[in-house]
Amino acid sequence: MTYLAKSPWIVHYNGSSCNGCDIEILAALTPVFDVERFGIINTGNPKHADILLVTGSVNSQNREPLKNVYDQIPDPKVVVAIGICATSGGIFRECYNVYGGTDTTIPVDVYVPGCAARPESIIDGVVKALGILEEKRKKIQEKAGEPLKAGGAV
Amino acid sequence: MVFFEMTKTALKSVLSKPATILYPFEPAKKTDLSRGHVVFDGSKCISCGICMKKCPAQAILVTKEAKTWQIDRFRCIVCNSCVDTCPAKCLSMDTQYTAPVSVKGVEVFTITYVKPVKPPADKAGAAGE
Amino acid sequence: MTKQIIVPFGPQHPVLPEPIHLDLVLEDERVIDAVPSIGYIHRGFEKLVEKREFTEYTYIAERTCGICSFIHGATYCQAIEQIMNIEVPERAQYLRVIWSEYSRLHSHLLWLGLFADAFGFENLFMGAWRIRERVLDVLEQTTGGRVIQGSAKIGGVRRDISGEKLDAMVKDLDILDREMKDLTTVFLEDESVKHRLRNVGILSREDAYHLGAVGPTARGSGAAFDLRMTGYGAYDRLNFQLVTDSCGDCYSRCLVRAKELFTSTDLIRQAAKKIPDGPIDVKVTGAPNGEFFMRAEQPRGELVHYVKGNGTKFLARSRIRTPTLTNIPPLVKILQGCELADVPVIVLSIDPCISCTER
Amino acid sequence: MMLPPQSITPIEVGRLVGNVERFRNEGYRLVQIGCTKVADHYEINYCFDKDYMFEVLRITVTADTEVPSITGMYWGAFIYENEMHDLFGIQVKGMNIDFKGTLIKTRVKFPFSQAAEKVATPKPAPAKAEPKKEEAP
Repeated sequence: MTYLAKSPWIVHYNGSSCNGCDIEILAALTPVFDVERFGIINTGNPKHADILLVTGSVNSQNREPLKNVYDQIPDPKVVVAIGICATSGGIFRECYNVYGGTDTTIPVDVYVPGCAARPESIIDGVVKALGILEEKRKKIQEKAGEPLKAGGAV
Repeated sequence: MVFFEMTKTALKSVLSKPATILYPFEPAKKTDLSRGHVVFDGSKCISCGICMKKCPAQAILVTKEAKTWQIDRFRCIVCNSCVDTCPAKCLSMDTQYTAPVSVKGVEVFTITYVKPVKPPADKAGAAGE
Repeated sequence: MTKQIIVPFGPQHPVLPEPIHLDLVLEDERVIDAVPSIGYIHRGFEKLVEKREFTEYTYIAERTCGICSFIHGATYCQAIEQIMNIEVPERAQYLRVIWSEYSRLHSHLLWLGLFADAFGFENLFMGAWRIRERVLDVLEQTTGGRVIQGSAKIGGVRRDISGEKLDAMVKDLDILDREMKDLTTVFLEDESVKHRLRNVGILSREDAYHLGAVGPTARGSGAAFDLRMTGYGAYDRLNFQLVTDSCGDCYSRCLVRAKELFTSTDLIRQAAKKIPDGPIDVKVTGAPNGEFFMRAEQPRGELVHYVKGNGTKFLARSRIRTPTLTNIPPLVKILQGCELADVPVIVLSIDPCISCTER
Repeated sequence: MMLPPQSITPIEVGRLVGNVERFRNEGYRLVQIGCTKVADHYEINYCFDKDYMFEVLRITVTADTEVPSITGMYWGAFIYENEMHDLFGIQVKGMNIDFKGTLIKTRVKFPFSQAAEKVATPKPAPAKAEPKKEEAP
């Protein structure tokens, strides 16, 4: 069954998360939720990815690595902040080592709330991100002056 | 024996229902107790502010003067603490989780509760905490 | 002499579920030394006790780790209860055992899956995680949360399980047992899996004990201790056998965890049978004044919650010593002398939970 | 069920190594080393266990006291001693693996030995963002 015209690949970055959201992302990949039926593959390499999933808040140690991963993803790219910690710093917001949500470091396109975010919620967020990804792709193509091709290579 | 085992597994997989839930085309798994999001009933709130004090994530802000109750869904950890401690039972937990969004914001609700003239004693006590 | 090179491993590595960084000193393909560096997930929330009342800190203690959330919450609550001399109702203690054991099932199944993934057995990974959903369903039906249960509370528990639900859960355990039997058979008897795990990453009993290994890492080396044996909560009224193995390699650690799954289901059955009726919590008034080291058995081993109260609503100190932190020195010892290709499997064999470790 | 109360043995810094050696010889295992700041001094707890017998040694030190390392007896203690140094600024002498303050890198140096106000990130104003939607119940 195909649900989408494209197969978006995701890369997952674990900020300072408690593992709750991470294992829910993994759970979304496994049989019961199985996002691979959308053609979504969790890749370890940011250069292969379209969507960056971030879990956990940003702290002083992982700020640079996060920026680094973000910079390596080719345009167009979408960032999805998963869970309360990634959206706003959450319950750990006031800790001395925490800067806050993902948006303090890199631009975020979709916020998925929940503590921990449910797999369904994560699927919703990724589906929403796909719409944004498509818009961004169109913008880039228009800028480059290329004629729009439906379903063309990203 | 190995072959027999394998056939058994294969048959089981063919005959059983797929494990996958075809979300979003099928409804999400949910139970009666699932913690989704906090629902506020403005007609019962006595503006005591206990939910604000007991919120470990400081997601709730109650302003007595402006008569508003606001919640930041992007701070709320859905722990049920406010629902448990609310003396007026104006908060409840809904099983539907908050949908993902592109722009963060807070939700503001108006408190419409009017203090009844009679009996005033016990309500005032609860609000004073 | 062969030239030594240093290979950085992690923090963001495709085979690692979590950021841990190791500097591996190599001579050809052999690891001579490993230097861990942690702190990628350090949040410093132990410091939050100064800003949150001790009752609300329960929610933070629960979020130490998303895998064994309930046990963290319950252990913190027990520490406070010990200081404040609160007698927790019987029913609540049994409920805590039930949820703790479900958490253990959930954690061990998760680990078996990840471990299978680390040695490249994708099918087994998916199988383990499919079974795990069964456990998560029960946790959600009874507590309201899939991974963060949030049902521990100082003085008891926040939710009750009805009699019918308990019966249904026990019935469900039979199916779970059967599925887990099929799954663990592959782990323990498949030739290729054995080939990959036998004699890899050997930790002797002596080393395990004195380097501070805990939980399955220690029990896989024959060091038989399990904090559940001290009988905290309702564990003193339940019967169970320690699972140990003497080889101390990756296979032994896998075996211990695989067999513990059945200990857990057995404990749940016993608890469901013996659970008395009654209240599930007591009212807590006042503030803790004193200190206590509460030790409990987490899926990964011994967990210590040290709580020091000063008579106010805000605690003076909370220290969480998680099992992975103390399992790091044994890990470093195991890695010395292994082959580079075995590093992912060995790292996973101690079941690292980095977010616990760094708090 | 109430667990038995725990005994904590306060000892002098100078007698630490000797005491730890005794535990090691008796076959105890090291459970943890933890530090607590109390007013202007630090309490360091060394916990040991043997057959579920739990023993705690406590030394009380000031910020500039050098604490001897026990890694000679318990090789694995380096992780706690480095952590103690990174979070509290306690100087530990003679560790087998000395990370020199790089085990846990924090934004604030020695966060746990500072007063709460200094460490605190500025408290964000409680949700003052523009109201997104107005809902009357």
